[in-house]
Amino acid sequence: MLGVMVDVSDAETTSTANATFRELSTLQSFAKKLLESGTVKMVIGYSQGYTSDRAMPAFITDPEKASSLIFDKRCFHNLTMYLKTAEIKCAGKIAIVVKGCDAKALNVLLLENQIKRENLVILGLVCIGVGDPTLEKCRICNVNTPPIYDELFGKPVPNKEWTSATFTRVKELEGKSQKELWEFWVNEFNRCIKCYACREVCPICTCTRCITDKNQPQWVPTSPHSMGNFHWNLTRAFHLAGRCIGCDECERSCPADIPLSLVNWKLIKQVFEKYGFIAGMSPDDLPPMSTYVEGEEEEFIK
Amino acid sequence: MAEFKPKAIAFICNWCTYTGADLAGTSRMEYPADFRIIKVPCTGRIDAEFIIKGFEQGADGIWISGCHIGDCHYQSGNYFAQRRWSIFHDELEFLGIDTRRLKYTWISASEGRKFADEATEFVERLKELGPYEDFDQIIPKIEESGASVGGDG
Amino acid sequence: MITINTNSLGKLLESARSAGYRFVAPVRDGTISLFRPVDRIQEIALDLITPVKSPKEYFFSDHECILSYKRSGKSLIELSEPSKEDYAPPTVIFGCRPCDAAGPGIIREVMTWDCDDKFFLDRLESTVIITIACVEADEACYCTSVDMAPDSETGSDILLTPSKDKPGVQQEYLVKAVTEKGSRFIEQTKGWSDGTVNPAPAIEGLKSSMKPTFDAERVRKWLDTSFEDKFWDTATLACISCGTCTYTCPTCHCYDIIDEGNTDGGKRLRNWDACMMELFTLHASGHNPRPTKSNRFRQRLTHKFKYYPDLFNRILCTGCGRCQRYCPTDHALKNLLEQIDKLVSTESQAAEAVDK
Amino acid sequence: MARIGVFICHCGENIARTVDVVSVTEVARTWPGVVYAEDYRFCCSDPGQSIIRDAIKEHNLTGLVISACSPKMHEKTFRNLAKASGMNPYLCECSNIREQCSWVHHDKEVGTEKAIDLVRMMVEKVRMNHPLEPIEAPVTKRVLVVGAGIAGIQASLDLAEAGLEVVLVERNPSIGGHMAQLSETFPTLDCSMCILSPKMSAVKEHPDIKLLTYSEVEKVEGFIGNYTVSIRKKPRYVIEDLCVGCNECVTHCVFKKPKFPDEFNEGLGKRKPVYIPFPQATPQGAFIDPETCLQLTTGKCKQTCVTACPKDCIDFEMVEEIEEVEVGAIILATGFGTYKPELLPQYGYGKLDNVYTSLQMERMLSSSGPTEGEILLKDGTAPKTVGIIHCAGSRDENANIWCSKVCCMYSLKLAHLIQEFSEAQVFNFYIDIRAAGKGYEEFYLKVIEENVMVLRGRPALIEYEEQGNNGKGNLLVHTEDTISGTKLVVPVDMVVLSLGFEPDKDAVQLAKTFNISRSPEGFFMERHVKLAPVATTTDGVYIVGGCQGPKDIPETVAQASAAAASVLGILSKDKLIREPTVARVNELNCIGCFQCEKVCPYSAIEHKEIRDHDGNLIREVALVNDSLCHGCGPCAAICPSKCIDVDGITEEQIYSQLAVL
Repeated sequence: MLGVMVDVSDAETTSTANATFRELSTLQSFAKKLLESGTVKMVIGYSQGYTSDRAMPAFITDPEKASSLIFDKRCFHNLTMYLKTAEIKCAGKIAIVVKGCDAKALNVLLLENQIKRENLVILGLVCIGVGDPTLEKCRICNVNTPPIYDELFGKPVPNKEWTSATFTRVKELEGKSQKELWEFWVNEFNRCIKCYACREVCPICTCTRCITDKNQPQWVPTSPHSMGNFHWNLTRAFHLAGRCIGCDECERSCPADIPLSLVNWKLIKQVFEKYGFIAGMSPDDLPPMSTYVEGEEEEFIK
Repeated sequence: MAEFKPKAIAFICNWCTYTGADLAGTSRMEYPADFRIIKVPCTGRIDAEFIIKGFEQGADGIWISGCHIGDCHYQSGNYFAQRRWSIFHDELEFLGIDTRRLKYTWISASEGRKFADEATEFVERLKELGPYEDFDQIIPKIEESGASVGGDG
Repeated sequence: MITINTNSLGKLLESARSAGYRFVAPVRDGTISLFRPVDRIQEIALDLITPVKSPKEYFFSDHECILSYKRSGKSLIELSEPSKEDYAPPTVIFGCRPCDAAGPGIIREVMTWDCDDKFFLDRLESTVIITIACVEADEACYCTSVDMAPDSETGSDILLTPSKDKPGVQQEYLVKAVTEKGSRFIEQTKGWSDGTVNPAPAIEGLKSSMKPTFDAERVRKWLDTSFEDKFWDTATLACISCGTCTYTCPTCHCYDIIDEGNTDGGKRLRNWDACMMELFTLHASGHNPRPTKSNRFRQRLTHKFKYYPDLFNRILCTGCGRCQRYCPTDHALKNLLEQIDKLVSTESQAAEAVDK
Repeated sequence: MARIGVFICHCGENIARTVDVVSVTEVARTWPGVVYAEDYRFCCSDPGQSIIRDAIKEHNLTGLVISACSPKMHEKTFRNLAKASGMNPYLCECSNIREQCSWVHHDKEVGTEKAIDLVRMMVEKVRMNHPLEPIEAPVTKRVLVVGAGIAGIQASLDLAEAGLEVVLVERNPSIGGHMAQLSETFPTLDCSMCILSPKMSAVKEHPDIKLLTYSEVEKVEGFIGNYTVSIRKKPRYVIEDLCVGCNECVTHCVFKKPKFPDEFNEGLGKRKPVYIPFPQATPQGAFIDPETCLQLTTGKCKQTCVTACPKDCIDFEMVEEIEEVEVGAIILATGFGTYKPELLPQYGYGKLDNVYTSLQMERMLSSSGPTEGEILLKDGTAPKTVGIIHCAGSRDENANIWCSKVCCMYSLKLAHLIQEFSEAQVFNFYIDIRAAGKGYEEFYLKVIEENVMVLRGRPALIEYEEQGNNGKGNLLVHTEDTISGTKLVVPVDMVVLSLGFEPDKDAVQLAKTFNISRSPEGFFMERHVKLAPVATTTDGVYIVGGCQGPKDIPETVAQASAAAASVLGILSKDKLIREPTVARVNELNCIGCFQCEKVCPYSAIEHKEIRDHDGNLIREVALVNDSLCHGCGPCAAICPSKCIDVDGITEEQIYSQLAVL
């Protein structure tokens, strides 16, 4: 029995979720079968949160509790972040519920040797967007049907292709002057309290010892002063260059409401425009920071 | 007022640009003294952290230079460096860093003249831009008590 | 007792500022609010249940210099300490809720325990806390479960009690000087009062509707015997090990001391630290006594509801609800406490049944 | 606590002129951890070194900073000194206050201020240095020599004589290179082929030399002591081991007459598709040119050569082969090209009859050449006058700026030979005569005495005169005698253009393949122009002869032997000591994402499994293979949690240098 599942099996929740996701009962019964047959030790999915209008991650080991799984517009969470935690790493074979964007993270984790495919049953959901109003990442989603799954729930929809016109939010900011950008970001980052929710919630931030926690030498100042905040937020993003899959969980988790995803999407945009690369589309694509094309030359280097 | 003397750093690779800088010396080419060289084996070794730390140490400008594409002593180090700087540069620009203070060149072991010329251009450019006041404002000062009393200090 | 109308709060601000106080109040920044120094009353936003960070940071800063050092000569170091004028200017914190106002007083226990923390105490002394009693709460609020109430006076120097039991309306606040410091402040800055009233208007709606959701004493007893309970392992899986709950908490007070500088000089800083982070207890040897989330979450809960009460006879929690409100996964103390409470009552019912 | 010694070198006046070395020393004494600081006139000298040695011992130093010339000059010297004085050599660093300070700044105040910073940065770096132990790697006792001209031949013979196996690769069907084309050699007038051919056959016969002609190096992997080289062997279509060079195939080729320009004779003669490049060709066998052979180009030929061959050695089915060899060191003797005379339209090469290149003249003078040693005009008569134009395409801003060093001497030699073997009067048009070398000036004087006319001035134009003084057409050389200052028009029957050296046409590709640099003019670049003239920046790769720059035969042979000696020095050991400045992994924090593996140019990152006591796999981490790692560092830069660091240039060493900025 799992603690988090206490008190959250009310029928009302289930019916709300059913209204938005028609395959829910199929998902629930599939999860139940996986647990009953012993194929997996645990199913990670979504359940009703403690707060009435929130959903929360659920870690189900009891087949009877599979009916508490939900999926609806409140299921923002990228559950693949739990795969890096010590508790899940030693949990044996598990099943995990993923939306398309979450599934991209799985591809990156596979590419970077962080998960073993054979230890994972991927329950892919066809997702047409979460959030109310629908989130920006969902508006430009190119993976409504996940790029990797073992079992798909929902009728596949054709995925949209990205173009450079995709990145409108980043482009709005790019139009600003250097001075305006500097003031904008210093002001935004100043609210940072170094809680590292952005890092912890990120499925791709898999380091067990983050660079900011390394103090010989201390590249990133740990203090939440302007300099420390600027440095941390810059480094956090840059380490995701060519790796960030754009789930925007960092921004959602940030208690200080810093538009972190903008920084990430700028990287996603540059990597896409310069190298035609989208992270997480396949577990075999070499990330652009780890490869090159013979003879390529950048104009800005003279 | 005394003339502004920029504080600047050059990260240069041991095989090409450092040797080129030596050649500028052997050839007695004069260039401004307002930057300090940190020798690295390869531009591929230069971490993005070095750049940020440079600014945090009060640098007005940072210069990165290595072997020409195709001439890397380690075969491909500068290719990776090139991609890293390309993306990092864009990111810095997006975050409002004054990217005119960053300079990237490829200078071979035989290009002593180019080294001296680029060094001169670099320092002249920084003199024109003046002190990097934007960044300076976020650097905590030792002399100030610096106690942040709540808020966003 | 004196009163003040919503419209006269600007006068209060001006009198405080002209008396030399920095005036700190919740300010809206995007979708959130934060306690910030304000110049004008229009900057203040009291509409959100809580600013993200509690006013704790005005007593115990998220990063503060505790000394600075400079090399003078080959092997001599010059030390200097921050001056009280710099780190503890006279300050009014306005618009606290009772849960936030209570925080500093609770931390004071530990800040004066084995030695006096001068930074904290000096600031406590130079700060006047003006609290507004609550007429609204959200699902995360649970002050009544931790010996507090929507109109608790604990920690406040002055308590403003609204006249109407409704949020977002014109109010006539009853002004009560809770402490000597509060009376002195009223004395010093008078001129903003809108009259006197006797007795106080009563706000009972929220007080009566907010029932305790767990029994803190019962939980404490369970904690005495349940260090190794497997409850911890399963109940904490959703935690992501970030510092949001501790950093927004009005009573968490752990810190880290670091040096920032180079061979020529630098500063010794005291920065907030969070027990929910994996590295919090990592030893130099590589051993970590709290390697798992369950260990860490157990520590946080037990510290607040057992160790602190054992030592200081006071729960280290004011029920402000931030840990749930800002938790990225909606996973927080309150719900674990409720689960424990339920566990205890089920167990005792079972025990009783056996006895019968 | 660090105990650092700082030495500030005056370098005579080289540093002291622009850097106030005394005050730099005084400032250094005030820094924490500096227990000893001294300035000295020449730190690299014997007395300088003994002062440093004494200080290391007396003050029990844990770090040493020598502020002097570039570390490229003397870092090794001072590290060896440290080692000899009982200190780990990697605790010693050089700060460059000469090439990068005193020589580039003229203001003493500026120079001093900068020098103080440079010394300080190095002191801070040294504070973070830790002792490193050299890495041992196995050695393959075999050498690859690329190019079998005189340079490659000499190096191969020296190495083989010393007992090493040699793989000698030549891209042409025969070895010999340019030297085989020459008639006589200056200044002694030895017959070139007479002194070369014994060496050519010695190479062929030597049991320890494996000769691969008509082959090219495709790929080089590995590092000093352990290179793996892929060699592409192009098909000769004649089985080399069987062919005895009887010439039957050539005689019976379907082409009855030689039709194609003969490369060896610089186009002066003709050859058939099947041919023996020259009489002394080694290997001596025939060879079929796939570009001109009827069978190979069209597939339709009577193959008379096949039937004519008494030993059945012609095989049109022969295909390209890739041979892999393991070697410990590489000597590049890939030679040079010559300036293209077509680029000098004013001299009319290719347009006017009787304008020849110097190499063509060498062939004409050769007794085995196309004219069997006779100097003949196009019409078959002997010239009465010959003009030799020095510096054709050399020392010219519009052509090659450099002096090719050998042209003066060979032009004088050609003048001598032409006058000796014909009736002609020779005019040499020169800019300067550069006759530096043993017996060279004497040779020049001798040639003058032989009444060769030498005229100082670069000819501007050569034109054809329909009716010359012979009653037939001749060439007019328009020039200026810069000694008398008069403009001259010299009528001659024949002109020889003395062309200079250029980098070989394949130099760019070769430099890439062997990972070495090139100088601005395109020749291969030596590690140090004075002190390491045959080494390159890639350990274990050497350059000799014309590929490094213009030079004459004795100099080429000297370089070849020098490189051979260097290689012998390396390969005489059973283990090779490698610089320990390699990457290392912090296994505790490595998460095994292997981004490092993807950016490593040397495939030096391996996977290491961490297992618990029961042998269960816990995780995988990166592991650096010391003998493959070159310490370049992209791995460290890409590692997100900074679990890879590079010894010798660690994060802390960089950080500490930044921290004193």
